[in-house]
Amino acid sequence: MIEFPPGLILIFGAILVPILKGYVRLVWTLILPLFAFLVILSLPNGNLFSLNAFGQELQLMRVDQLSRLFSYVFLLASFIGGIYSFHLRDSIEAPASLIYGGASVGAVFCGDLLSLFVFWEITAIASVFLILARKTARARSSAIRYLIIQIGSGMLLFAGLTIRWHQTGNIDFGHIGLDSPGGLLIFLAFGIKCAFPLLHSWLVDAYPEATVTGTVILSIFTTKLAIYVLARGFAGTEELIWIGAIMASFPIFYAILENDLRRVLSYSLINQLGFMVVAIGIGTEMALNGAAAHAFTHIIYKALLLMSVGALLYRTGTSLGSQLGGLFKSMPLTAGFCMIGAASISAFPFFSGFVSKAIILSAVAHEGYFVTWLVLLFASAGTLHYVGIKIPYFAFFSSQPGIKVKEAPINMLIAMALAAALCIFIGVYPSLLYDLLPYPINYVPYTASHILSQSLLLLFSASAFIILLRKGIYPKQLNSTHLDVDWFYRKPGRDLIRYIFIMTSSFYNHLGSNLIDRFERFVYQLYRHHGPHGVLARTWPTGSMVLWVAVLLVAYLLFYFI
Amino acid sequence: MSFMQEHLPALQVVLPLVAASLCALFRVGYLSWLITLSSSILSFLVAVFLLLRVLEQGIISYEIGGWSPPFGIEYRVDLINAFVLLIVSCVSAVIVPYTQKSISARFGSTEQSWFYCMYLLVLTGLLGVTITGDAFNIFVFLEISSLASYALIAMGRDRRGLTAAYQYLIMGTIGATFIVIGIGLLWAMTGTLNLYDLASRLPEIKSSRPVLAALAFLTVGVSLKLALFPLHLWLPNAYAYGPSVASAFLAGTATKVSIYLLLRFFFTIFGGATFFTETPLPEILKILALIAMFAASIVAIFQSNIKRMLAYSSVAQIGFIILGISYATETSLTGAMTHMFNHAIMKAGLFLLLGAIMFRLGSVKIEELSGIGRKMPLTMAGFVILGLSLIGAPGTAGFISKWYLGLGALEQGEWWILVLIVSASLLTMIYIGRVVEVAYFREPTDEVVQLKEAPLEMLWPAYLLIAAAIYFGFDTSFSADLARQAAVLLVNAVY
Amino acid sequence: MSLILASINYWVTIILMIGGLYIVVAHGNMVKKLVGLGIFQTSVYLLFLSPGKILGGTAPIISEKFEVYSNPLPHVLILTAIVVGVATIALGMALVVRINEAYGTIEDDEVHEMEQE
Amino acid sequence: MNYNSGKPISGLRSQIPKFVNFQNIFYFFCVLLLVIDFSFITHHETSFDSIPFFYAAFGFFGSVIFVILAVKIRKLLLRAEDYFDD
Repeated sequence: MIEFPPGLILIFGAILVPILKGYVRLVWTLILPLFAFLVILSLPNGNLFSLNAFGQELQLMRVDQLSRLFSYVFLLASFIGGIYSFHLRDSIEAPASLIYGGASVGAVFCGDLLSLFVFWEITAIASVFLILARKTARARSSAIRYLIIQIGSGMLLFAGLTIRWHQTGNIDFGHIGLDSPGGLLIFLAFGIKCAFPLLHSWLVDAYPEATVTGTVILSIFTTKLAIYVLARGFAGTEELIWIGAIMASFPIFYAILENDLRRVLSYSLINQLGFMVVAIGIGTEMALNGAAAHAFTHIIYKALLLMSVGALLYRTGTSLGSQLGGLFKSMPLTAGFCMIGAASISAFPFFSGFVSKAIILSAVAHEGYFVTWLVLLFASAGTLHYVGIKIPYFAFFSSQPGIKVKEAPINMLIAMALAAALCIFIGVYPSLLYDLLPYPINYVPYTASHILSQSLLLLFSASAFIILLRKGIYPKQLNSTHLDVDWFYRKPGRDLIRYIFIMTSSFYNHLGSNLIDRFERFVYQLYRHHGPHGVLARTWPTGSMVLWVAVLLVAYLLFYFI
Repeated sequence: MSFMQEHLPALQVVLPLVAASLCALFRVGYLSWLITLSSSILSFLVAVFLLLRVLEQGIISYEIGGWSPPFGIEYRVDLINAFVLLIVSCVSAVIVPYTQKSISARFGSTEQSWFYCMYLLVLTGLLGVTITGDAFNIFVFLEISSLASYALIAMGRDRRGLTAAYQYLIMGTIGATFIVIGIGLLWAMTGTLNLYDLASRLPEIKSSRPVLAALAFLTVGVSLKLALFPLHLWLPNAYAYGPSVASAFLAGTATKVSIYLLLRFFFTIFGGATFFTETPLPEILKILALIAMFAASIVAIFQSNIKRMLAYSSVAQIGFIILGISYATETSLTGAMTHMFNHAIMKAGLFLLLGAIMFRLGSVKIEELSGIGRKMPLTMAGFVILGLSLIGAPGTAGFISKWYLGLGALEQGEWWILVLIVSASLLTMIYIGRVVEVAYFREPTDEVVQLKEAPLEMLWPAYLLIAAAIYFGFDTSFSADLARQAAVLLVNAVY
Repeated sequence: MSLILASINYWVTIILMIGGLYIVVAHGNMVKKLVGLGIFQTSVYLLFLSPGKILGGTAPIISEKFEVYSNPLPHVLILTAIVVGVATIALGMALVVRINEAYGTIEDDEVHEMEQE
Repeated sequence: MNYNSGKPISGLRSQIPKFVNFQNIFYFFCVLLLVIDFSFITHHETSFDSIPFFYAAFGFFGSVIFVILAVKIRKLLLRAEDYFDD
């Protein structure tokens, strides 16, 4: 048994990655999550490792069922991601993904807010490299927006935890609640990472701009880490139900309109998070089980979907729905895996999404939130449209002449196969997942009623798709931008910031000279012989500095004497 | 040995002074370097011994020439200046091994000797200002270090170094003269120049006009020396166009010593934290500090010369320190002093790394650095780590100091200051991020492709500082705890 | 009027101080700036020296004939300060010579313009 | 606005013959499920999901409304592809 924060295994292991090449690198990147997994498996529950730093006792290894579950799925996803990114030759992405994964695992085991903050920031910084590594101008500016928002979230967390520490005298990470300003700030910090409505734009802005593997890795960690911390700190917070319901419903409109399939999947990510957020808001044991289970299955099928779209992008160079199509013949395996992912996210019976989403829906219905229940049902039907049907249809089946490509590389296929197998396996044997859940559960997903109602919902929703498509009502795939909240900071906000920057810097540059200008005019009245080109108008710094000295001296004298 | 121990305070200043004259005497480049190296390391050791002795037995008072204070000049070492002595001598000792490579590449043997002579004189002056307990002595040492640093800056590669040095000279002299005027007024009112004697006599006449005028002159003079907004205009050019070694050394030490002076004048002489609550000074300082934090950071973002960018960043960081001082509580002063220490480490390290880039590439223009991360991986990796520390990323030294500064603000219930600290750190992130982005995510230019990694002699001193920046991010028992003890002394005006 | 005469030394100090600073601000010629700086520093010498002079006092050599001595301390201090001042001016002049070599002018606005290019 | 009009859906026509059988099976399943739902199964998640054909109707009409709404919303949100680029 090793009492050592398991996240650090990945973080330190990542240092070696740039040196390694080829299969050695592959083996190393696979051994690290595997080893960390075995370490966690061997750990007993409890607070196992504390560290004195910053004058605080930091709990770096709080092991319980909830943290175990999230760490397992993070490591699993890291493992699959490692296989998927085998073809990479650059020395930034692979270590960045490992550090990112390690930090996420580290964050999951944090028993206090300060160490959580540390790992929180590492995830932000490590992840931005996955976007920057795309090396396009769009990705670059998107990455900067992403980083600012992510770090901003970290800063809010930090501010919240300091205030909280100041009030309560400890920084333990337990239930937090919204009833104090510190708690509110922390809630906001978590909310940014969780892509709460209005705070979500970074996600749909940045994820589609990342590299092929980068988007897969990004989709795994940040948001699910946010789900984990929300479940820890804000379980049972009523507001979350409404936030979650909005999250589950509004992205489906964007997702159906968007052309870039990776952006579609980013919106669907928010929609799926909505289900989990609702469950956390309800906060009963069953609901929290549902949130955790859904996070687990969601990570895998969302990674699978992004991997298949990533494979398309890798082979064809585009992920735009309007330019893809008809690829079923050239990439049959990828198409098959994509459809398994699509079936999972649409929660077809016997796919992983079904067994987790059913818990959430039952929990919502059980607590009597009927409106929320209807919204979630509506969102489920929507999910089928924009992911379950739209992605496979536009990528593989709608005809598009002229694209002849090879099947995805073998490492990508293996990674997708693994994820697809898991999707089906969990769907068929849900008890495997249920045993891992934080609270005891005796939920039976496969009752005739469940299967039938879900099948009806999906089939009739699909028939609506067919009819609408035939009538031509179904929205066309357009090369376009659909406005989202980020408009506020990318148009007026950006102009405002530019304006402020220009004003500040010019104000700053001319402050000295303007003052001297005024002074010169004043002096000109007194001493005519200085002439119109008086030396006082000159901007050379010594003059203005000395003037500042005099001004400050007078100011201080006045202040002191008064 | 006991003789040595007894004369440690004098040795602290005399060692580099003698070494400086030796350099001037021999005028052989390499020999001068050896002299500089050995005397720097020795004075670092002396500073360590002094600190240990202070921790062990409290304040050390040393009478120069056997004339007893307040008539003779007294050197007095307490925890506060022992801490600063350590910062200054430590930064100097780390930088000297680095200098040989970069200086010998540019200067002939004789010029090298003069360089080292000036370097040692700066060191002498700074150590002298810190250790002395005599007000007029402060002025003399201040001018020794300033004059030598004007000469150092004028040795830059760029002709703009000359005008920068000239500006610095005018401003520095005015600043020093203001300090003398302040000291003169205090002397006229109390008849003593000994700082501690002054401190015991001043409370009776604290609100008389000459004393207040003296305070104003001292404040402005010291603000000029420490480059507090808006009196910082000399600093960017001086740091940008001087030799990299000089920038690193001055950025790490000179402003820190001026901050020490500010602390000494405000807290020791004018009676600790109570003085702060009685005057409008904290408000003025706080506003200036906040403007410095933001205005300088924003200007830094727009700089194309990275040395200039870092220089503006220094102005911003000084803002952070002054912000901590303006609260005058134990926690905030701990933050300010820790930041003094950490900033010395970080900025010196950053300038050293930039010097290495300058050495290889001949330029530190941001657009000419594209792709340099691939060609000089160690240098740029170091830059990133120190940059993170400058931003205040947790796990680095910069985080600790901002943590205490934030706490200091919170203790006063001013949580919005916390928000401002955080947003200023975000601005820091932007300008560091610009460099990182250019260095790692752009294709290398033709010049960059031919580069080699910086020579080892230049890298290891920088990495020593990087290691320190990380180490003090985790183990605060040295930096922050010592700073806290010093802060207690300052707040209660114990001397 | 008597108020002014009684503290004439301070008035002279203030005038010199302001005059010196004004020259530094107003003159673009670098040598003239240094001259201004010199005048400014001189004012400080006066500030220190004048209170040390006691009317009727003599040099502080202890003797039975005299009872009133001038304070020797300011003279010592100002001697040091003059040395510092001389060094400053000398260094400043050296810099001006070098600037003249590098830029061909010592008018600060012209130098500034050349730097902007 | 200079976005392309996108790929027409007309390509579907050529594929439909292949789908004919499949579609019939699909519709057959829909009807079969409806029958099963109506005759054998009772739902009790909430008070109103036992209304006959609740899930089928919700799925179908929900989707139709959702798509029509989305098309309406698009009019508000649609911008050229390079809208944010300078």
